[in-house]
Amino acid sequence: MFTREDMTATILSNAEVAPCHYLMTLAVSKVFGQAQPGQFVMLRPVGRGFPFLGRPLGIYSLAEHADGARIEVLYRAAGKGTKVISALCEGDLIEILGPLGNRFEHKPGMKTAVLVAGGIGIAPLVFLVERLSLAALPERPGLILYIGARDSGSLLGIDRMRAFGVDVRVSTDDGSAGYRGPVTDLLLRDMASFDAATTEIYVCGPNPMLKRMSGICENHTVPCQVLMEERMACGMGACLGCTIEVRTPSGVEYRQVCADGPVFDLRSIVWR
Amino acid sequence: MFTREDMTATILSNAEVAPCHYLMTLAVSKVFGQAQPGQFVMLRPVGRGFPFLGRPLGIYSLAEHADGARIEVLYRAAGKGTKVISALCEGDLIEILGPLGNRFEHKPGMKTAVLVAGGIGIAPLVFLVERLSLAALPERPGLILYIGARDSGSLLGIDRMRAFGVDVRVSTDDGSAGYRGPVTDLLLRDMASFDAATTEIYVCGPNPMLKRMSGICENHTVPCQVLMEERMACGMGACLGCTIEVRTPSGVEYRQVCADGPVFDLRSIVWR
Amino acid sequence: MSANSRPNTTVQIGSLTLKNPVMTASGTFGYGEEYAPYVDLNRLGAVVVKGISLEPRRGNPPPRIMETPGGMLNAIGLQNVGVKAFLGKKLPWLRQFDTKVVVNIFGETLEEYGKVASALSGIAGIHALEVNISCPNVQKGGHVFGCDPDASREVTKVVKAATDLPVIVKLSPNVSDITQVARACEAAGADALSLINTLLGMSIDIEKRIPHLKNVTGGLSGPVVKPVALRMVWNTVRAVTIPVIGIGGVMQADDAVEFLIAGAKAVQVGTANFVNPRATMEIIDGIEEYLVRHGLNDVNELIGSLKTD
Amino acid sequence: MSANSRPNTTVQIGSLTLKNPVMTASGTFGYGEEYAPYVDLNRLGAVVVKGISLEPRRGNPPPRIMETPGGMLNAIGLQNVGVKAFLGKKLPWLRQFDTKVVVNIFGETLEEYGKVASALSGIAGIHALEVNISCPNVQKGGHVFGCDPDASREVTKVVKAATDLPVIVKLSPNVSDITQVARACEAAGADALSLINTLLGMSIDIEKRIPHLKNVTGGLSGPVVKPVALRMVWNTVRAVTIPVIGIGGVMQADDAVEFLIAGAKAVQVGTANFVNPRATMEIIDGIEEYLVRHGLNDVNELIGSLKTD
Ligand SMILES: Cc1cc2nc3c(=O)[nH]c(=O)nc-3n(C[C@H](O)[C@H](O)[C@H](O)COP(=O)(O)OP(=O)(O)OC[C@H]3O[C@@H](n4cnc5c(N)ncnc54)[C@H](O)[C@@H]3O)c2cc1C
Ligand SMILES: Cc1cc2nc3c(=O)[nH]c(=O)nc-3n(C[C@H](O)[C@H](O)[C@H](O)COP(=O)(O)OP(=O)(O)OC[C@H]3O[C@@H](n4cnc5c(N)ncnc54)[C@H](O)[C@@H]3O)c2cc1C
Ligand SMILES: Cc1cc2nc3c(=O)[nH]c(=O)nc-3n(C[C@H](O)[C@H](O)[C@H](O)COP(=O)(O)O)c2cc1C
Ligand SMILES: Cc1cc2nc3c(=O)[nH]c(=O)nc-3n(C[C@H](O)[C@H](O)[C@H](O)COP(=O)(O)O)c2cc1C
Ligand code: FES
Ligand code: FES
Repeated sequence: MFTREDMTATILSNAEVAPCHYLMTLAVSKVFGQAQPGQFVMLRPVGRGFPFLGRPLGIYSLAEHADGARIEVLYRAAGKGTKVISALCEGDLIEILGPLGNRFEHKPGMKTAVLVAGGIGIAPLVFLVERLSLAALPERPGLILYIGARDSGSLLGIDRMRAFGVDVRVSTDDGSAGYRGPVTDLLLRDMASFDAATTEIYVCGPNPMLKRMSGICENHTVPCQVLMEERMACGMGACLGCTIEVRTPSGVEYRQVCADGPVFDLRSIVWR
Repeated sequence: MFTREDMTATILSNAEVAPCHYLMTLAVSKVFGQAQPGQFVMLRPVGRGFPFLGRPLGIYSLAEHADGARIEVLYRAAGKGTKVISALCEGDLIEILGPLGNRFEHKPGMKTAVLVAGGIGIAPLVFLVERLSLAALPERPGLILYIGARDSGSLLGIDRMRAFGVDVRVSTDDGSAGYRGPVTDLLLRDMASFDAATTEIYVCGPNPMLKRMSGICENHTVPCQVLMEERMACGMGACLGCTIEVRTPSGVEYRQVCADGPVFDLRSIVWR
Repeated sequence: MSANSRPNTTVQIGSLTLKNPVMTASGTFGYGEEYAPYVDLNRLGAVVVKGISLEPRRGNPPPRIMETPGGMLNAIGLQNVGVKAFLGKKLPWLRQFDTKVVVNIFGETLEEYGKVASALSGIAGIHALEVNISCPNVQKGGHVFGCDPDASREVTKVVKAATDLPVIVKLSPNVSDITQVARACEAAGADALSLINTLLGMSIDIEKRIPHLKNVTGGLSGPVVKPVALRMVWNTVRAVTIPVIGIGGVMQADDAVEFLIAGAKAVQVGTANFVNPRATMEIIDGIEEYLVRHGLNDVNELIGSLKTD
Repeated sequence: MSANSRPNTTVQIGSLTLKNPVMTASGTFGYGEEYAPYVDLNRLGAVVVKGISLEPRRGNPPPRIMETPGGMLNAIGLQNVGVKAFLGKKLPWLRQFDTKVVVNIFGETLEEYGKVASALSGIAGIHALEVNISCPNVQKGGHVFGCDPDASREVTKVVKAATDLPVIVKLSPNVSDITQVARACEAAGADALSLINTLLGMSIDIEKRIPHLKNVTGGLSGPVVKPVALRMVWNTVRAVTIPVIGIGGVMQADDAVEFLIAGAKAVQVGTANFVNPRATMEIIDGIEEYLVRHGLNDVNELIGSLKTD
């Protein structure tokens, strides 16, 4: 059973790594040692009126040690709540729930992992790649990252990806780095070259990009997993607040992003 | 007209000077240069849900300089709000309203000022003494402080009082310093020696002590001013929230502590 | 809109023209004088003064207020100086400003409502009356006028008959269906509606086991009531054709904009004045900035612009 | 009280005995399973499960929730698995715990309320029914049962007739006078009352000018509603003789103690579970500590101990 200690983290660092983007390192309890790529945590500053609800953030990296674990989250100060979180300092305590949600999957025979990230969407994919590079696979899979961002300054996590031997393909909205235009254009060019039987696509990014991805997937058969986002209260399937619509054999049904996801088959998503 | 700047202070220091007691130094705007003994400020941490309302705190000291002023407040972390304030750090901004309220008065012919403080009640009296020692009086008044506290550790402001040449008489509940028992006992012994025409008594402390003081005043004629406390919202006479009952020629009436006070003639107070 | 032309912020509350949609809420701005050091009253859309009754009232015994999470409770008990002192001592000071003065009135009987209304009519410097119907009717076992559509209609009729001033009826949120009361007041001739007044609440000192307020219960106000107020404004604007003024938890410009988008023609700023005496000034500036940022020439384009399906 | 003897925390809700006055609030604790990693269900006074209807319900389209200052809005739309799946899939798991299971039920017609109630009766592991009357009556133009004393009485009668289980009627706060509804339910045979359900609220995305909730309006919960809930509990305990359960913004032990002092025989913990899954455990411990600190041998000495004059 989780204890108070499991629900409290100490901030080891919380630095601005790009305009409005922060990297936070947290000392957490042993229970986070089981965290898997795609899973997330709910973070909430201690003893303030605001934010009232926790904020869901994906796990960017995990390191276990003798008496606990250490996780990193890479996040954008998107609104009022994450701004408050970004103002917290080394040594501050923060309430944490997790690890929450399901995980990115891969079939034993996977030969190529294609990662598609939009902006801050890179965060959970870095953790995935770290684990894939350690995974017990017949042969080490080829790793290709397609990453898009507003400008070169907003390109995050690339160095780590390269360190894991990932082949990185960059696009920016303003052309300040790599291809100028949506990252999905870059991917589309190469789609035909991927073998649906041995390739897995992992996507994380803003909704417009995800919608373009589902357009691409209509004309291809490569399996594609997406990390979905929705407003959350409990993070554990109790409040039924974080609902999305998915296609199932028995018709369109509601799913909870926190409990049934956040990772879904991109082709099953019904976009609003 | 007050500006945003006049309503924002920078915390220069906020140190625990005794268990649960804090001394906060604030860099404030020029408008606080007019502050008078007995007046108070409303303090509220910036950009948090809690505390929602400002907390009224008396002015402990004031120093003007070229481009602004500096005030000190001496306060007890009495409840949730002041606890949050006590956790603020050097460099933090805090919302401030003031100077608010009326002031301690003294007649031109005053020869002796008798100060009666209970615990943290010392705070506004230190500012008063500082000003009295500078006041344009025919002769420098004799200054006597009767101060009571729970124990020797909770006796605050005494050194400053002595530095102003105040004759300090101490009492504690546990006898760990000076007389053991209520400070009003100490005062009562000397009451007869005070000349009502040239003496002024100034009182600040917890309600039980104030009630004992009014008992003493019934049998003596020395003028007595008291600093009253009541819950406040606006601090400027608009919400009519900080009401107390006072006796007036036209019968018992309500007064607002923030606007008509906080300083009142102790003999006029109707105690609940 | 050319870069340097400022958007129009003038709004119309029936025959009452406000230079901008920001008013002060009754009981939270005194009689204006208290806030003169912080606020340029000339910039306000309107000043709504503390509720006035025929005779002066002492109000409730203390303690009268208590902070709650994100708000406050008050049981002031409608303490006020009475019509005579208001006209003699308070109004003359307010007359010097180029703003609209709205006098909030109340009574304990229908007759009293009528008398206060007529006593305030035909007097220079008073531009409208706001009728607080959240008061107990002493002739009806202390039942609150504003909680009953019929009683609300009666009060509105009496006040309308007693004055030629625009009449704004201020609704209570402590009702099952605020649109019923709203329609009743509209039918009785109200020129506009303002809502909400405070939500009835309570809080307890668990160490002493006594209520924090001597009056036991009090009115809840502040940010906490905004979602309820916004919902009631949204319901009301679609139930009546007269202008609706939004009140409840307006702390900053964003809150005001929410009410305007929901369909309120103006807002009133209440508890915010206590925690930030310059709140009204900052809200007026913030609304204008919002209009410019969104390329709107006129605040009236914003009012009622909520998109739903 | 000897130093090491622990105070009694057992309370009686009609014929229902709770080992302590802390229950979970419907819809905020799932079917219990979700919180098993955080909460020892054996320690709970009772578990109130997510509202159950005769047939499964999909609920409202997203977005369904939004944070507000000091609280949250929800428009889940009463999504649930339906009676059959509840009995088949959820109840068996709950049976293993030494706690009381209260099933929260609702319907869109009187008949539906009756059918759900009887379908859940005479089944091992169900100890009481809580009737959510804050639902639109499809046969009465969608008018909410709980906002009308007569409709509330009817629902209570129908449910009482359909079951031998203790019946707790859960009241809506969106009414002019909650004591009227409370008395109507008591007269119709309710064994206990629980209050409050959520306050109707709304919030707007001012950049997109759309409501934050697809359903436009939603139910407000969390710390912000506590003063309103406490006031209604205080009014209700003095209006009826049956036990009252306090709900609304119970985040920590102090909040629970406030409700008990006001006269509630038990409390339900709702939104608090979302921000602190261990809230119920900490509240149970905190209440006991309060009793010890104040030298009380029995929580029943605390219940209704508010001093007023
Ligand atoms: C499973 C999951 C993983 C995520 N991982 C990351 C990550 O690694 N890095 C990162 O920067 N962001 C991530 N997000 C998005 C992040 O949760 C939001 O940016 C954040 O909640 C915004 O909160 P706010 O207070 O700044 O914004 P506000 O607009 O002030 O928030 C208002 C409310 O809406 C919610 N909300 C707003 N935007 C989102 C969103 N996109 N998703 C979910 N809730 C939202 C907030 O949580 C809050 O409850 C993730 C979201 C989910 C669901
Ligand atoms: C004019 C004036 C001058 C004061 N000067 C000082 C000072 O110099 N040093 C000092 O330590 N204290 C001073 N006080 C008392 C101080 O304001 C309270 O201790 C403080 O407000 C407690 O807030 P809290 O959040 O810690 O307590 P809580 O109990 O959490 O506060 C709850 C509410 O009650 C109000 N409240 C509680 N106690 C008091 C009180 N005694 N007076 C007024 N409001 C209260 C709070 O402001 C808040 O609104 C002064 C009070 C007044 C009215
Ligand atoms: C201290 C106080 C006094 C009030 N007095 C009155 C009053 O005299 N007449 C009235 O109609 N409303 C009165 N109100 C209600 C406010 O005008 C307003 O309707 C309510 O506070 C909600 O707005 P807010 O959340 O912005 O404060 C008072 C509110 C407060 C907090
Ligand atoms: C997400 C959510 C779902 C809810 N679902 C139900 C429900 O199905 N049935 C019901 O009677 N009340 C439901 N409620 C109301 C709660 O049980 C409770 O009455 C209310 O939230 C106030 O308590 P709180 O402030 O502690 O949350 C729900 C509340 C929330 C926040
Ligand atoms: S956040 Fe509560 S169910 Fe997903
Ligand atoms: S605090 Fe508002 S009148 Fe004194």
